[in-house]
Amino acid sequence: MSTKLLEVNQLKTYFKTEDGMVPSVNGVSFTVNPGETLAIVGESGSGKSVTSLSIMGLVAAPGKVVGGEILLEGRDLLQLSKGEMRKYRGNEISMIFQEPMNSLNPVFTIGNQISEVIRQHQKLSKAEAREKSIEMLERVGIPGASKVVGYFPHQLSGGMRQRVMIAMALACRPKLLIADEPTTALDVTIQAQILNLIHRLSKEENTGIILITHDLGVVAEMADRVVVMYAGEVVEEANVFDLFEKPGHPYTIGLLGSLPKLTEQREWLDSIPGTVPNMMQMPSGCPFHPRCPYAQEQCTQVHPEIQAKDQGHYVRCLRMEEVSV
Amino acid sequence: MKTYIAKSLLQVIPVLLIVSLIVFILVRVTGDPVALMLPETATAEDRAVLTQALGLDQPLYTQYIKFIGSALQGDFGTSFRYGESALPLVLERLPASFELAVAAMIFAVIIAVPLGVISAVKRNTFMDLIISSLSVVGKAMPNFWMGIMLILLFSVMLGMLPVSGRGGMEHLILPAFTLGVGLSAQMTRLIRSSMLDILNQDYIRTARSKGIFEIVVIGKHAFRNGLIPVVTIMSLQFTSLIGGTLITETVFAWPGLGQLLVVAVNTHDMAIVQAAVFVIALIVVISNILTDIVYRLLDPRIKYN
Amino acid sequence: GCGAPSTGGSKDSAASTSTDSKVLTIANATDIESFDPHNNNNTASEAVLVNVFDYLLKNDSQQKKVPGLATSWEKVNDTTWRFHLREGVTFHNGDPFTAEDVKYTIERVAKDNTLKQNSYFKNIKEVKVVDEHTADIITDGPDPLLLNRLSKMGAGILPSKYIEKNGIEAFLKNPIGTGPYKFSQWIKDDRVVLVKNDKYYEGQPKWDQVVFRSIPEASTRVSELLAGSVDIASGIPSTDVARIQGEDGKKIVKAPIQRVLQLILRQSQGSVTANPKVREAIDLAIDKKGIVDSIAGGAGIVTRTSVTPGNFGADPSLYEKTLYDPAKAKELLQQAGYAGAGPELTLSVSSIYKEYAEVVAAMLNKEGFKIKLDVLEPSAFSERYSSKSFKEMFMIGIGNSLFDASNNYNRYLLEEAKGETDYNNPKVEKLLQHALTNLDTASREKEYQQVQQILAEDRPAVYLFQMEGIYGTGNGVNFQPRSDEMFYAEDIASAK
Amino acid sequence: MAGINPIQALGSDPDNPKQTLRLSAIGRVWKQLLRSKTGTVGAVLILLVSLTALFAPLLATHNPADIDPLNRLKPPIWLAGGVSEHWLGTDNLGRDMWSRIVYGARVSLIVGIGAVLVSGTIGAILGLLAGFYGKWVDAVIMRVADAFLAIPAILLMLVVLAVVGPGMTTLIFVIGVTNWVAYTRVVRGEVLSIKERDFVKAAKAIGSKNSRILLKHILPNVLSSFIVISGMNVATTIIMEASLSFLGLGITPPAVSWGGMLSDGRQYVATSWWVATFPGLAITITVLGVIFLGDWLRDVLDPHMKAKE
Amino acid sequence: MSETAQGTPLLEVNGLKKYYPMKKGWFSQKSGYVRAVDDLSFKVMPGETLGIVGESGCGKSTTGQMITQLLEPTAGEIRFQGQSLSDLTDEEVRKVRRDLQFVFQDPYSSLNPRMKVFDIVAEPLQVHGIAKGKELKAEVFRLLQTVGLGAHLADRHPHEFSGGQRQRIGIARALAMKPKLIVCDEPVSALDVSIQAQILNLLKELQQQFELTYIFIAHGLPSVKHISDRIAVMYLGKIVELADRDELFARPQHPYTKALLDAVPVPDPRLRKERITLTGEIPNPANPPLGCTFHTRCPYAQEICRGQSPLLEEHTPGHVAACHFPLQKQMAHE
Ligand SMILES: Nc1ncnc2c1ncn2[C@@H]1O[C@H](COP(=O)(O)OP(=O)(O)OP(=O)(O)O)[C@@H](O)[C@H]1O
Ligand SMILES: Nc1ncnc2c1ncn2[C@@H]1O[C@H](COP(=O)(O)OP(=O)(O)OP(=O)(O)O)[C@@H](O)[C@H]1O
Ligand SMILES: [Mg+2]
Ligand SMILES: [Mg+2]
Repeated sequence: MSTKLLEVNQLKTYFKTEDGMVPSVNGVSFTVNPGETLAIVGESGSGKSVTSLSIMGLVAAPGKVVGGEILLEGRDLLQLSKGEMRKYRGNEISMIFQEPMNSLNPVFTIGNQISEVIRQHQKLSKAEAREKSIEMLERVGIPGASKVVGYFPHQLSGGMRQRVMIAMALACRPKLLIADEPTTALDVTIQAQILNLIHRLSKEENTGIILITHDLGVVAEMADRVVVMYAGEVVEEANVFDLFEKPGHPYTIGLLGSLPKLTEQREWLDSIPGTVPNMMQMPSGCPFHPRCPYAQEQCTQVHPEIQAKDQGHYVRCLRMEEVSV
Repeated sequence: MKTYIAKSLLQVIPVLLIVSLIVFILVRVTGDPVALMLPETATAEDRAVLTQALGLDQPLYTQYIKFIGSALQGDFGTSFRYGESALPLVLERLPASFELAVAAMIFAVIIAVPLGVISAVKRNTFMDLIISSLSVVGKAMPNFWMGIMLILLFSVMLGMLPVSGRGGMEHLILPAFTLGVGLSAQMTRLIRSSMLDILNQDYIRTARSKGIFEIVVIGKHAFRNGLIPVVTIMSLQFTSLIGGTLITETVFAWPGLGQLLVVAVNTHDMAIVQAAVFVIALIVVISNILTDIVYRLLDPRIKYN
Repeated sequence: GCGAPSTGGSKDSAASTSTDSKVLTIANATDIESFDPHNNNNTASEAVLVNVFDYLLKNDSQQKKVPGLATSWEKVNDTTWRFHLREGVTFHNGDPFTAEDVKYTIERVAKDNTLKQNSYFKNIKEVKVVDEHTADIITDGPDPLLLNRLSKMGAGILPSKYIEKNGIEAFLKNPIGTGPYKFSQWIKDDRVVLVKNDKYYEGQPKWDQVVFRSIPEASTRVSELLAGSVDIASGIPSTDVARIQGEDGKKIVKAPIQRVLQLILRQSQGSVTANPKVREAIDLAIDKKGIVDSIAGGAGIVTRTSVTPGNFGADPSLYEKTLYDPAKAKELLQQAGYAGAGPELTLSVSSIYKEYAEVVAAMLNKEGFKIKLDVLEPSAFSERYSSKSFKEMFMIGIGNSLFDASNNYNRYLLEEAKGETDYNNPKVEKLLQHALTNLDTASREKEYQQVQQILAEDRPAVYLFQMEGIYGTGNGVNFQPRSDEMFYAEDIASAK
Repeated sequence: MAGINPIQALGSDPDNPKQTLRLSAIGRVWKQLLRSKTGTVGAVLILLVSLTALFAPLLATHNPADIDPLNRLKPPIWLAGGVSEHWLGTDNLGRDMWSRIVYGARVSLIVGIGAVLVSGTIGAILGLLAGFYGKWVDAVIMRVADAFLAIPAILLMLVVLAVVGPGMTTLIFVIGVTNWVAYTRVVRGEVLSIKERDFVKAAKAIGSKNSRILLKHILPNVLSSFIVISGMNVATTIIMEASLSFLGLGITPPAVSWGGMLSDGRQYVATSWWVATFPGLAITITVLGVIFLGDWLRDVLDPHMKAKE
Repeated sequence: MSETAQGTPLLEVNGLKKYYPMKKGWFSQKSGYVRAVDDLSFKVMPGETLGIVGESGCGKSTTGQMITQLLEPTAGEIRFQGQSLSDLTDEEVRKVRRDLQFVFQDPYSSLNPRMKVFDIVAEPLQVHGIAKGKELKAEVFRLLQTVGLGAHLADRHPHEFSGGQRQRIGIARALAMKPKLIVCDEPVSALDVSIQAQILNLLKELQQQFELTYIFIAHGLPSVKHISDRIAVMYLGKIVELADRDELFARPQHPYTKALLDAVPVPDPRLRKERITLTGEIPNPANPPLGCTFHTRCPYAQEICRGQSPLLEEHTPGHVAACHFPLQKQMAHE
């Protein structure tokens, strides 16, 4: 047995559309160790959310996981029956969704919604579950938790709602927590509180975390390792230091370059020209080539394989050697 | 709460005024009630006498003011047909109408909820198509056809239920079911579309991510939210049921408001028409208020905006 | 459910009648209008009320006047009739029946012009109480119809003392009469429940309870009958006859009723139907027998007069006769100058007779007419009817609650016909005017028969057929329908 | 339902990128129609009914007004007693059911769709105004709507028909006038939420006039709910014509309508089921078609649906 | 106020307030107000970019919408080119709107989903009768070109675009009337970094090209810093600090500004630090705390802060802050 908590191998998730099967996640692989935080970054639409939903077994109707393995402590989640998978969800693996307002059911109280997950996976009475809910709310730093359990979501601020989501996700001490853009749309002071919270909890419980975000600042702050996705594929994987210091893929470089920084003032930001390709009309060869400053003839022909650049640093680029910051 | 209800009840006044004006004009435009009250052999002189006796020879506005004045005191005049005071005649029918309306709504809900939910969950499948078609059939199937068929089957052939009339629970089943099927058609489609919206909401995904049973996801998280638009249609349907179930009432000889009203309309029994319309207007307003309250019970957000 | 009685229309009344309480359940298409016999204008109401209120004299099943609350009567002079009242009769509340009640009753309906029966009685000037059991009724002129009036709806005797004490409102809530059955309950548009009057002057009534249910839908009435929960169902559609007859123990009984379906034709200047040839062509083009046999399901009797047997003044030579000669109809049209395009006519009809009108229109069209069918909702029809604003032709079923030809023919009096048919035949006018006040029965009858012969040629109306009432009965009862459509519970025998 | 894969039927090749280029507008609509099963079914049904109405004289075997009282209530050909001359049997006056159904399609389609247009137009306009302007405009319109809910439709219809006189136009108008409240309520509700959306503010920001905002921005966005109610209302309308016929307010014979046929057949449901059942079936088929087509139309109007389904 | 800014301001805001009546309880009686914007005053010079930052719900959008006449102020005055906007008739307001444009926070919801991009961009031109027919077509294509969208995209619907492209459509629409002032309400928050960069570059480019003036609302501090000349920090409906960009970042005076700056994650794992987070209760705008509204979360709060609300004062030239204990003396900065 490996010590790996989660191992995703060649995951493929496709959407059935008018124009046939469209790949959304196309052969994604990565691993998460216990207590480790893995960040996934990448442009909008590159398949980050779909990857996490695939792990949760929650890909909705037109979408379907069509290949690969998702091993949680060696057990392939894709082989589980619906009932077995349900026992994992909310229990072994939990997820925090992006929009806190929309992710809580507006017509039930906070307490009701947290108790629900507790009672589903543990044999507790209503009162016990309520106690546990209050305890969880306290742990995520909500003042007056015993009152808040009786509140409805709309009575809470965005930051509080997001903490409720976290409380709910952590209620059954999951081994893996997936946080999909948990702080977008929150003000930085609150963002900081929430990220600290997640970080602390993961250390205390030795929870593995997959953190999906656009904010490279957050990545720098939180992640142990980083996966960069582009057009449904992993284009780079590295530990957080390597990624920021020695990015290997032109896309990663572009991403880092387009960040405005507080510490320096530039007239123009280096943005990546063009937009993410339409999944239905994927360019031939390397999907990034139309936007890539390093692109050559071969890039339009050959689809690159991911390869090791350094130890623990993988890049999917034909011209890996030539690329530099 | 009290002030809200008081305020909403104030709505009654404009509604009643509009209603009274429309009805007053309508009833008078349609024709001469005197002609209907007298036997076929009556003479012109007889008519003139009766017209005067009823005050129908006075100018319209005088009649209207008089009418409003007495209506405020609950006096809508005397029914031509029954020769009795109109309001009690109308109120007397309300229990029967309510009983039937409530039972019909219950049947409609019993039918529509599972069908609507299933067709939403199984969207665009064969099942969905079947349910859609069924609800159209339910809607297109005239009530009388359905009623008569039910009577033939359950009362005449099987002898399980009484044929017609009002009485115990067993009398209620067939007419309520007949009406319920028609109502459920629209409700099913509404539940379907509102459930479709809801099922795409993020909180449904959240619920699923907790590993709770799918039936809880649908039955608790989705349904409670999906119910909100359904309440609107239910209140509309309920009010239309109070006065508008003529055909079913006729087929099942159900002594409700519908029969009273239609006969009154047909015989230009103004007093009854006016009293009935006033009562129904009141019910419309009350049901608006109740709908509001139910909204607030279902959706805690409404309290605050 | 609340308020509805659990007795009566119970599931198996045949069984319940045979045991302790005898219940008769009758299903009608319409409910009664009121328990006020004076303020009531439909046969269905009278059919129920005759069991509660008695008349001074009543019609037997052959429409002969027989004693009711009056044991005998005589004409005092041309305007006064004297009635000797039955003694020992009490109202349901125990009050004795006296001449005061007669005075109160008859004067009320004669004087109060808001009452629906008033027009039938307003020629009565006053009622004089001669003594406690004798009353004189005085009319404002000679009235050959007085006895007819007194034996119809509107002459039901009311308890004067009770009403004077409690008021008419209270009376209507709890009506009392002298009849064999007492009021028990009235749920409007549902049922009227009567219970037997133990003190009835002719002895114990036959039934413990009589329930009149109002079931507007014909097929529901049939179903109730088939399910055994009513004993008699009226207004059975002809198409359901076979179904009922096929059922064990269920029977169909029929009787001609007072209603004759007819087309009334306008003869005003300039209207197409002013031409007698056109009117004759209309008559000849319609296959009345065919209509009776098909649409009416055999329940009708063709006739060329609207005064049917049982009514005063009937002319049997025109009864059960009909004309049908399409070839001749065509020819007549040609003679009338409609060689190419036939005459265009509007036929107005209330929606209740729509089927018949459609058939008639089709038959007329076949012989070259161009009929525009104008189907009206019943109240709109009534209104057009009373405002006399139909075009060439309308179809109507006219009844006769007075059992007298005058009731049929007064419409052809010059004054009355104005604007409706504009029928104008001086000879008919003279005959009708004379008959109005003619107290000599024999000559009066002749006059009406003469009128009938003339009208059959003049055709201000084309008679289609006399309608028949179709009733379904269960095996618990023995019911002979009457031409006046009354349900005298006392005349309905239990078959057990 | 239909086992054909529409994409294959069109001969499209998923590997050929040219195929995925934007189709022309008509082509897109057409393709979408074929793609949606219910849309196809709906279109076929409506086409059938419309063609029937159009070619009624060719399809009918008899004159629908021809009365033959002696051959009344003949059952359809497959039942005992059926005659080959009338394959769907005859009605209470011996008229040929098939021919009447065929001719009835004309009136019923016109009345059904016409009345829905009338009530939809009135209802939508009032709903738009009430929702958009709010305040007293809203109060007045909604109180009038409440009042209309309280007034029995039959009363309204009787009056208008009495005043204007019967006829198809009147009928359309009358049914239309009595049915608008549901539209108003739904449209108003939608407008209330749409007018808070940013694109309406954006339109204001660029200086659009209210009329333009209403017509260009709000109206198109309430269309889909509008279509949903309308589909069901076609059924309501056709059946309403039946109840009106029963009261003598419907289409006057010899014109034929399904509603009229239904009400004619009412008396014979227990004994001669076909008289009411065939027009009932015809109504069902039509409404099914309208609703399915409406579902599809809603999808077409919704630019989002281009990618979905 | 600011002495660095010379000449007549393009926009001047004085004592601007927006109170939303708050309905509470079951049946919506009025019970007080949400003070979404509470007494704002500032000036914007032509060609300048004023950034507004502050936490979610502090009244940034409300301010922007009042300036562009999309919301009616409860009180206060907005002068545009020296003219008070509250004096204008509806028709005049419609005309002024040509010069005052708004770019919405959510690029998707601000585009009518049922209109084609061409119609969306063409609408202002049609409404104001600026162009017709061929001219209109040419102008729309030019605008699309300006924001970097190809003419071939013109007949698509909004949902067929990426977030960045949608935001460009919104900008193209705002540009159509050649406005003088554009209020950008968090135009990049919903976008990912590489697209944010595109939009920020575009805005800057357009500013140079058309001499635009911006009010730039955001809560992403790096982007605000990148684009703004001066920055206002809002907290609970009030401006708590306003200064030149570099001055503000270098020497924040208000503790909230400081907290914001400290909380910004730095995209460099080597500089990873335990971020200082504020504690204390986040106040409810419907029921703001007495005294300084920030005192519930302020690490430096003293007795006076709880009782007395600080005034917006100029502590160093061109740098105003509302704090009883401005930080520049106590605090060291990076
Ligand atoms: N229901 C669906 N039908 C078709 N395609 C879908 C569906 N849901 C997602 N996709 C496609 O899958 C791809 C990946 O989407 P995903 O949501 O995972 O992106 P993401 O990386 O999470 O983007 P973001 O940063 O915007 O959240 C996108 O191209 C999207 O268009
Ligand atoms: N229509 C309204 N009715 C009542 N309160 C409102 C309304 N609109 C906004 N508010 C309140 O006004 C305050 C300021 O809102 P505003 O939208 O201006 O905030 P913001 O600074 O733009 O926030 P964000 O960063 O989340 O966009 C908030 O507390 C909000 O709840
Ligand atoms: Mg995502
Ligand atoms: Mg905002």
